Amino acid sequence: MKMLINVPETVVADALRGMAAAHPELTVDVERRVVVRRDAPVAGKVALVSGGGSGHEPLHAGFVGPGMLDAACPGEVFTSPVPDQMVRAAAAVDSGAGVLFVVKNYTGDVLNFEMAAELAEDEGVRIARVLVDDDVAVTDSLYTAGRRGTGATLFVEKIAGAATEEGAPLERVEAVARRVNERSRSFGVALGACTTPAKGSPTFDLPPGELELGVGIHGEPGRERRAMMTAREIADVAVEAVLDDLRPTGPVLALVNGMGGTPLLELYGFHAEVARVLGERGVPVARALVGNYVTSLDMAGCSVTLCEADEELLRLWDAPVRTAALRWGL
Amino acid sequence: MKMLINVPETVVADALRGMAAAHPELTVDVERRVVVRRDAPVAGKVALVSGGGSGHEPLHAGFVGPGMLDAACPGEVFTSPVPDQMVRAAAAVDSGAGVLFVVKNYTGDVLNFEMAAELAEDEGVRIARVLVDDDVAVTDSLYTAGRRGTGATLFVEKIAGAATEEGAPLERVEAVARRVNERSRSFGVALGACTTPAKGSPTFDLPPGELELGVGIHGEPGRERRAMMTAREIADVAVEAVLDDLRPTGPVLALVNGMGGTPLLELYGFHAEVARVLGERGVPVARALVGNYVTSLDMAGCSVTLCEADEELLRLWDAPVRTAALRWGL
Amino acid sequence: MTETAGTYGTEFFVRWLEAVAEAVEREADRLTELDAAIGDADHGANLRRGFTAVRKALEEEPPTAPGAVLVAAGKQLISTVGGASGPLYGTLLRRAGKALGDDPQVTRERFAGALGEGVEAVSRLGGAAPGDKTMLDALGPGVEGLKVSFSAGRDRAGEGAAGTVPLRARKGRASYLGERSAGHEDPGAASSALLFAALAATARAEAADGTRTDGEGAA
Amino acid sequence: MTETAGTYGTEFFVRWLEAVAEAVEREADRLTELDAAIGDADHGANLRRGFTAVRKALEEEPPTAPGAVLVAAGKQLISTVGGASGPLYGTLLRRAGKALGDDPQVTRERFAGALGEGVEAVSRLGGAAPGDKTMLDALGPGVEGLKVSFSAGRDRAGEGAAGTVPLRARKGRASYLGERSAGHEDPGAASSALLFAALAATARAEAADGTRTDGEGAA
Ligand SMILES: Nc1ncnc2c1ncn2[C@@H]1O[C@H](COP(=O)(O)OP(=O)(O)O)[C@@H](O)[C@H]1O
Ligand SMILES: Nc1ncnc2c1ncn2[C@@H]1O[C@H](COP(=O)(O)OP(=O)(O)O)[C@@H](O)[C@H]1O
Ligand SMILES: [Mg+2]
Ligand SMILES: [Mg+2]
Ligand SMILES: [Mg+2]
Ligand SMILES: [Mg+2]
Repeated sequence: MKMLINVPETVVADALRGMAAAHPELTVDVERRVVVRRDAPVAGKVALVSGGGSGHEPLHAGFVGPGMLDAACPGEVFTSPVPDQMVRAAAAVDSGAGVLFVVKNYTGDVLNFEMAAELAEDEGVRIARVLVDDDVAVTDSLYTAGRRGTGATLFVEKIAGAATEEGAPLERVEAVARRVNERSRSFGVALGACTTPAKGSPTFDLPPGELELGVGIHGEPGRERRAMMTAREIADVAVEAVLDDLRPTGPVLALVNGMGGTPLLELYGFHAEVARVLGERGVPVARALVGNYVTSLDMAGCSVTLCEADEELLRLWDAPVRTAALRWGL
Repeated sequence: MKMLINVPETVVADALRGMAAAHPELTVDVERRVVVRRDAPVAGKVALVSGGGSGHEPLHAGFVGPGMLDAACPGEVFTSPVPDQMVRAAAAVDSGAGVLFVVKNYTGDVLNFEMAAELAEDEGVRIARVLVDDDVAVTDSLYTAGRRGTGATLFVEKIAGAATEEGAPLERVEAVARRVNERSRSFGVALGACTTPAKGSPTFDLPPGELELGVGIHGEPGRERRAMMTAREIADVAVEAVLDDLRPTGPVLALVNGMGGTPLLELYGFHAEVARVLGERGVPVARALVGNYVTSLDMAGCSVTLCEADEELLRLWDAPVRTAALRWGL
Repeated sequence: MTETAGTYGTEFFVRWLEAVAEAVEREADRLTELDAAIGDADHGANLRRGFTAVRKALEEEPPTAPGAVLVAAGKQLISTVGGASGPLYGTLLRRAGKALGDDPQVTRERFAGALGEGVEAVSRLGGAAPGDKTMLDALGPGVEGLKVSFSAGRDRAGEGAAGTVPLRARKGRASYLGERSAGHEDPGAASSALLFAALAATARAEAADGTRTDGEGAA
Repeated sequence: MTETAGTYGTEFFVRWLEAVAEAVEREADRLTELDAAIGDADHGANLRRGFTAVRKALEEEPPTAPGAVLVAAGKQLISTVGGASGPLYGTLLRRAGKALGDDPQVTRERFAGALGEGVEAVSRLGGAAPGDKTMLDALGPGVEGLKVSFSAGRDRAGEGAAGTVPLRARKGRASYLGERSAGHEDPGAASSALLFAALAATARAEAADGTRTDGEGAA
């Protein structure tokens, strides 16, 4: 697989240089790998900080800005960032109102954010933490590291970000973030593997005529390999997997997310099938978002994330946001 | 190559159903393949209509909305739309102030829009037309169908759209659109071919270790095949090809565009190199946009488009826009 | 319907277009492959979509004269194909149909003349000339051959299509490839050859039916 | 620096970590391949980045006691590796280093005890137990072996790593695969085995230098 890169070792630094050049509204510390909204710290506002391995763009740095994240800490490709990054980010964005870390549930992210929280608290920053674990493909949490954090991260960051802009105190922001996570579930499908710069070839072998059900966003194989399916069939499987776990009683936010290598044309066609299943199951869609938001490099495939909405969550979802990748109302 | 589709024959209709489901702010006629902003016709406003083959999403339907297109006409994948679509679109959006067709310079698009213009004029709609032909890889226009329309289409549609919102009459909108096109040039590179639903396999064979320079956005091979290059080297070639033709004397708008299959991480890294070359050549970047905007299905690769800006063009570029894929200030 | 020896009526033209539709169906993948090499891999799908619509339209509203058959078919192609080939083939048939007027029966020579007007219209619309590696390189020779016989039309069109292989394209998408377009048959020329092959086959079948006396059946 | 027979000083631990860095460099692709099979294809790159930083730090600011060497190395790993293995290996070394205090010379047995504390800290931090198919499955046996001899440490760690092949992962990314994680060696266990192999090799080289008298050189 060919990549549009210089050398694998500088991929993340190069991308940060590019972000710095493209987005004057962000402060990008290329050396230390911290992306901060330019006007941080915002007086009196709780700050939202996230981060994780690179390769999921626009997540997280593409979501830094008014109404969403105050800072993002990109790690190496598919490797969680190191504590120093989060400590530095927290120091840069804390106005005194405290910082919420949004952490996707992977061992590496959990451990590194945990160490960072300790160090930041030593420096006098109040830290709260929310774990995102929405992926229903990982079921048996007794025998696993627990459900993975995937598409719901976008919902958590958008909605918690809106809460910080409304002036909610740290505990409230944390509670809202946790509520979003608890009400969100995802399921992912791969039609092809992705290629990491370090490995330079696809992370797994997926023969023509087969797909992987229940994949995450790190190029790992899924829970099950099946004969290739139509968009209609994939939507049936993915949406039912999510609904069987979530059992929403009201309208949902829907994210039909591309893994990076699937054309938008196909994603919209897939969304039509997702909307159809939801209609058949009597689940109203309050808001829908279709696009490449939580990606896995150039992986072909998609995921479906549903979040059971309520009035407060919808209001916060609709609130203005201005970031590189998500923008409305501002 | 596996695709997230039902059957090749319904790909475009399926995507339009998905757009209809995801975007209540658009009126989507799935049967007749016309996407119109819901509040059209806007009284007294010149209307902007574009269209072209599908497979370039978000272009064009993703650019329908206040500040940009009034309607888009998606054809089959890589096949220009038929005149009936543009006639219907023009009728739906014309407020009496006339309609500007934005046409990418491909034989099929030119012929079909030409026929549509005749038919629409027969129905009493004033039609003007601007051809976008920005691709410097097609040089010898005596021996070709002329330069292709690629990335500059986004600049033309955004800026002309802003002009229509300001109340400019048809002639002025047409003149602005033409000016944007005349001041814009692009160059595209493929690291891999794309797979069309109709063919089901890559449109050309690109061995590992090689790339294609000077490609368009329809899966056609480029002008030249070369040994694989680094992002740095590709930026040198692409930017110099554009600058040698454009020779800007002032600041530029820069679009670093992904072809669909290249991760955003890599695109930002590439943008860093583009910004570097421009710096070395003394060309200031007034505004930059990085992302997948004018794509070629799942093609791996990128293009660089530069538009020599002036005060008016910058003002119109910065004017509010609210579409599925491009949004700011609204 | 009575038929005059050496002339062709509505039915014949309908059968011809049905034969084209079948040929396009059969050859769609090859046409798309040819287009993949120097274009955008859609020519087969484009024409299949178009001629399926043509067939359906002719069944649903059967025209009553050869000219009307061609005009209806041309309109369908314009309304359903898109791309470069839609307006071009649509114009070819519409123009040829208009040239035939309302005549219920036309001779081969008359049809060749009408098709020649269609080819000229295609050339004007697309701005291409012979040798530019387009459908014109099969259409032009095909019409010349048709003046002699159906089978000559088929042969000359086929030779014309084959003759596009070494050419460098100057029109359409293939022109973007410059020198790299040489060495491949032009997809539009290949489909034009199918038009003439289907025409010869239709005439031959007609002759075999015993309704023809102009010897085409043996060609 | 004077060395007491049967004890190991600052230099020894620096040489050990250099040997680990070399082994990681050499085996990085294999570690990444193992991680590609059941994880996310970065373990080799992660450790290479980490141990390159360790080596640089030890060169630039040479610590003056075995414990300080390990603490400095652990901090570097935490600050540069990321992922799961960064905090875990970082904690392993920091904790072992702290257990050694400021002592300028330590025995193998003492080091095994300190490393044992490190392994416990790793287990607490990551919540994994033996048999979960993680680095612990090599670290635990490795420490047990080390209590006997350097070479036993190497052998037991290697066996532990090999023993992860049939296991089903219950921690880390590999656990997402469920049953499909069985049949592959755990990358972290494989790298842990490298740690003990490098330790045995360092001890052997030391013995060959004639500075050692505890017979490890022959193991
Ligand atoms: N200007 C032109 N004049 C005549 N024929 C043309 C012209 N441009 C293209 N063609 C024909 O159209 C064919 C391509 O048709 P098709 O693939 O259906 O459309 P598109 O090129 O828009 O994808 C070419 O092979 C060529 O024969
Ligand atoms: N909870 C845990 N306890 C102990 N070791 C673990 C745990 N989780 C993962 N590991 C180890 O970490 C290794 C993976 O490290 P690495 O690939 O560098 O990090 P990541 O999994 O974040 O990509 C696994 O092979 C396993 O040995
Ligand atoms: Mg990792
Ligand atoms: Mg086409
Ligand atoms: Mg074509
Ligand atoms: Mg890993």
